[in-house]
Amino acid sequence: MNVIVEREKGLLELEKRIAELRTANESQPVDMAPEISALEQKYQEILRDVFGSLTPWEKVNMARHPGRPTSLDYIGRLDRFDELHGDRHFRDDHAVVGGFALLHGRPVVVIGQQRGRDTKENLRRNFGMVTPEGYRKVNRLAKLASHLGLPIVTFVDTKGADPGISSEEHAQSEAIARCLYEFTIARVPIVATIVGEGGSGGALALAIADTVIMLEHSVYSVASPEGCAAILWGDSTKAEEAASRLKLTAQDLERFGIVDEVVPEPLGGAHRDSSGSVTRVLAAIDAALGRLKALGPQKLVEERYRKYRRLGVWQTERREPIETSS
Amino acid sequence: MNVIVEREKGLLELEKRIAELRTANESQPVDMAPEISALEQKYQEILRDVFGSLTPWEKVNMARHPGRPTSLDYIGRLDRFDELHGDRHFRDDHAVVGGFALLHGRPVVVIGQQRGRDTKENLRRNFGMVTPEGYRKVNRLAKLASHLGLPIVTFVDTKGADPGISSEEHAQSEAIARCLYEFTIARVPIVATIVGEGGSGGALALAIADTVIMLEHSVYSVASPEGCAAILWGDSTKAEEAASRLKLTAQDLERFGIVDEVVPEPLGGAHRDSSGSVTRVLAAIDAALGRLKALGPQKLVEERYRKYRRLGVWQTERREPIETSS
Amino acid sequence: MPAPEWLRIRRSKEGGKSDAALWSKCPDCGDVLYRPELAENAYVCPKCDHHFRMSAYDRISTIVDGDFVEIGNDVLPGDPLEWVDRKTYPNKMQADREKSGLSEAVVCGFGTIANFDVALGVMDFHFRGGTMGTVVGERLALLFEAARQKKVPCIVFTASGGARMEEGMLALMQMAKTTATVTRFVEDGNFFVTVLTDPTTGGVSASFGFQADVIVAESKAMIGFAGRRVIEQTIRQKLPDQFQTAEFLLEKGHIDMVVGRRDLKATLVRLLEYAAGGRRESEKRA
Amino acid sequence: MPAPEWLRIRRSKEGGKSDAALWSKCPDCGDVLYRPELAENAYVCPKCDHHFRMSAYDRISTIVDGDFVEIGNDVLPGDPLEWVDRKTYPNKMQADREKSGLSEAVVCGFGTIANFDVALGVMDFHFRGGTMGTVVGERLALLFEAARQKKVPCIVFTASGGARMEEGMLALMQMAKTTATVTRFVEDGNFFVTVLTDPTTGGVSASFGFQADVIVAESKAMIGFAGRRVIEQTIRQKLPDQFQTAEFLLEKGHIDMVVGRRDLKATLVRLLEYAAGGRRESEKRA
Ligand SMILES: [Zn+2]
Ligand SMILES: [Zn+2]
Repeated sequence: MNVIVEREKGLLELEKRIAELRTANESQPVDMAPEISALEQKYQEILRDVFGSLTPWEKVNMARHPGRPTSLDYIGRLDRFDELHGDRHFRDDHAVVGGFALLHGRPVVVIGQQRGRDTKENLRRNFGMVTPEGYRKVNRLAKLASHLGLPIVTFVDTKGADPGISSEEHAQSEAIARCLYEFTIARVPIVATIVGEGGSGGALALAIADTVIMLEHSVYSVASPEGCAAILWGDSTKAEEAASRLKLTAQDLERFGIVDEVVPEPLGGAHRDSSGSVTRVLAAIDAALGRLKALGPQKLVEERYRKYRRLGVWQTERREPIETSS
Repeated sequence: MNVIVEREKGLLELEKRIAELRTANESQPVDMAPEISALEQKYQEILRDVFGSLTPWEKVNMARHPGRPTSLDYIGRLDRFDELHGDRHFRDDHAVVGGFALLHGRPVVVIGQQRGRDTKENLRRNFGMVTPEGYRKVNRLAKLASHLGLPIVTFVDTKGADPGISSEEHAQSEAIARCLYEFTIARVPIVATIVGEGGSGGALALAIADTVIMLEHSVYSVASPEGCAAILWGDSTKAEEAASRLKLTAQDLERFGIVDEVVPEPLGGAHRDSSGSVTRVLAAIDAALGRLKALGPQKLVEERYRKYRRLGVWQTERREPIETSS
Repeated sequence: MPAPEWLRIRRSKEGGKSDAALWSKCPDCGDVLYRPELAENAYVCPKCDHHFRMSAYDRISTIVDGDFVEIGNDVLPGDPLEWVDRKTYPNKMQADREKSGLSEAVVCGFGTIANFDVALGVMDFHFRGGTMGTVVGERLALLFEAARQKKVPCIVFTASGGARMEEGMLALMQMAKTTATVTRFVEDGNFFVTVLTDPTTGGVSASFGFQADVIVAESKAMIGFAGRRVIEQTIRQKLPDQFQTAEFLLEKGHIDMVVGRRDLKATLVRLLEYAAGGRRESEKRA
Repeated sequence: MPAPEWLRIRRSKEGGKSDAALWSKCPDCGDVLYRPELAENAYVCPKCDHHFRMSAYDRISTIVDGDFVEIGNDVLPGDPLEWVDRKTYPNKMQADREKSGLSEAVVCGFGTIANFDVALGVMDFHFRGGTMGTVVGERLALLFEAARQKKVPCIVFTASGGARMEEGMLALMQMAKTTATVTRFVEDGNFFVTVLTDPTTGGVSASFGFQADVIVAESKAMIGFAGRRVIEQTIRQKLPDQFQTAEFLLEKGHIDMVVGRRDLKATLVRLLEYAAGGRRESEKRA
């Protein structure tokens, strides 16, 4: 059960009542405007109360909210999109959607992880869990972008890579490892946005980027909280505790230098103003691409190297900085 | 039924009789040496008569002879061989064998198509018909060779690429097309040897090379004679006729500039002196590698380009040579 | 290179010879269609969307903006194997030349698509089943070389039964020859698109057909390496209808997109726009 | 870089502390084995060939010719998440340090193998299950960078449960960091070999583990992306024993070869010879 969805139930009731009152008020002799206004104020108060500050676990639930804009909501708002399918070998994985697009008039290759909103769509999209074939599609599209000189724009939204039998049989490790390799050497700008849940290596495979953007209430984690709890304590029901420890919020990750930019969400989450949220994210991506535009391919790859080369926290007696020259 | 095997049956009988006589002669008072010698002369005459000049169809059967040295017979005679397996994604195709090797002390990457000699081995090797996974192994090993600066040595022996359902489902066309691409741009010397049957694109996938060697009675054809007869005349039993038209012998192909060197076989075929045949082929490969050694990677790729760029016979009014500069 | 011969594109004359030829029966829905109208509709059945096979010049006229400069049409077939079966190879070729109005199974040249300069190669199944012999290979090689010189995108429409038997190994070697010119073209950073049309098999699908940056297939086109009959003979059972169709390949991840003929030009224009944009951006960044 | 600390390789001390620790029971055949003898036999059961997990220093001593120059051992863990569950992260680390005699889950450095100079990284499952946190990533990054400078082949023995939870996203980022240094090393034309030992999963297999030129796996090692238990929970059934073993992966085409521990050094020497030969030939041709 999604804790955010649960909370919204009460609020939805209130919203409905206010709307009804407003309609009724129009055809009534007695003006109830002041009462309605008071109710609305109350509603806003509750909203702030409920959503004003979210715990990590609440953010995990926000990231998984069924109404939250998914990759296709962003892709659908691009000026144009021409989907390219398949890994060229074996299958077209619908948990990844990719192709050519125009973003604010700028030609790019866009790649997004896609979960479903209902059972049928979730089956088709494998709950956004990408198989090796999907990662090979990603790899292929990244190479194509590099070949044509087109920037790569990715949308990350996955609990993690598909952990099924056939994914193991088709070398999931190799598929992800090759994505990391390709994104590291791609000679074009890369902007990745964590739009929902960013789960472990399966998310990172699309997120080695020159600029990493994250929505305010998205999460990005070394493992899903459930997975972490199972690994550490042999008890996946302790997910909430794991979430609180993992430092998986956008704010934490910006502090660590893993995320470059956090895009704010409306009070109550991106789905309360999907259109506005999508607009803000696309504007942030466009701005990032604008900044990266000036860098030549060598400089771009070098800067990307420096960025990932220095990530981490450790103690050392050395005083010299880590060597990063090529 | 293999026409060469059929003919050998009579000869085998004669061979056996001569051997028996020779043994008997040792423990007998009457010396039959002159009679045995006459018989042997007769035997040599028959041998020349039967195998002295082979029709294209006879050569097809020679190339398919179950006793003919296969890729592993050559690989087994290298100074050393360390097999590398798999396409990294899906399967290890046993119709292709490849790995690091030392050939006359020279480190190389060797890749060979491998058919079986008996039913069990043929099932394991899929009759030497390579699947997409096999071609992806070839491609991967060619890239590895190029990366490490090791020459590529291939042995071609296949009726053709595997025509099964799953091969189509796994993009056989793409797998072969990618091999052609990789062998064209590989920055290391490539020597290919047609040791048995070279059937269509499935053979060519291992045979774009700086030097193409062919055994005297091997065949190399745009399609198997059976396939050609089926395509042109809707009747695969007309294979013998197709063989006679296709110009698939080493001698024809040398004339066309498709094959650079023909290695002679003993009278009656390579299998009548497997060890000697293998020795001669390996010596020819070594000599070719020695010649190619002097060329830098750019020159090598440029020469390879020129070679394949000019193949074909056509009429034109143009007087200038085909442009081949890079 | 010699000066290219300039050619105005022309509609092929097929179907204009007799009254009977004015009508075609749709193999899918059985409707009898008036050919001039069918031609206006890009040879797509207005009733059931069946895509008839198109001649090379018809195809070119539906794709390019106007003029088309043909190259390589002075490259003409020889008879390297001195092939004879029921007919000689030159006799077969003569018959196909008359039937199709083509000098070989591919037409290559330069034109513009929505003002984008492109190199265009179009195979024609009506000439020897679109098989690739020396001339097809040589013309395409000239096309890729010239496109590389001009730094323009190259689009090739395939339609082929594979390598041409009557030219033997010289036909097979055209896989190597076209690949050689494709690799140079592509490795230089140019954009290569193939449009696989019905049918595309064997030596064409297994060389440049599947070496493109973007692989488009026309709706319901039959595409594969081995021919359907060969596979059926091997496995001794009938294959499902869907097998080896463009739609099947899309699901199996082999191709980028399936496009109906009437959307094809618009799709190609968009692809050219992306590639041109990439080139523009790269040049700015370099 | 600061002057490296020179270290003589040393046998790890585990098993030398009490009488009971002098004996180990083989989990495969049940035989009770005398540890000093087991150590002499490279920790392979003489009866059933079971490969016991090896400590990093034991491994190094079976591979390098003699001296081993450790690098990166001055890189020591922090506690970026200020992690606490039943214990604090620093406390867990302290316990593992004492238990294993290691400062972290990987030992990196330079040595020779049959006189070939090599960079060598060896993970140790006894320290936090070989999980990759910042220190593992940083030490390996230093190794790849130094190997690139020296132009020597790099061999990494993996043994890992994946990313280390207690360092959160900073642990995950080590996949990116190691990849960054691997790409530079490999794209420069150097030779990279991984030896996957039992077990290798998650963030390690899905980064440098499967980015090598040649991927060797030790006999019967368990190798995969998702852990066995995770998959079983997902599909709600038990997996066959063979699943995710080195031998299974060989059949599935994921890895180049499966090698028994006693043949491992000889195999690595041969691989180094091929690569050295290639480099020699290339330099002659250049
Ligand atoms: Zn119709
Ligand atoms: Zn045992």
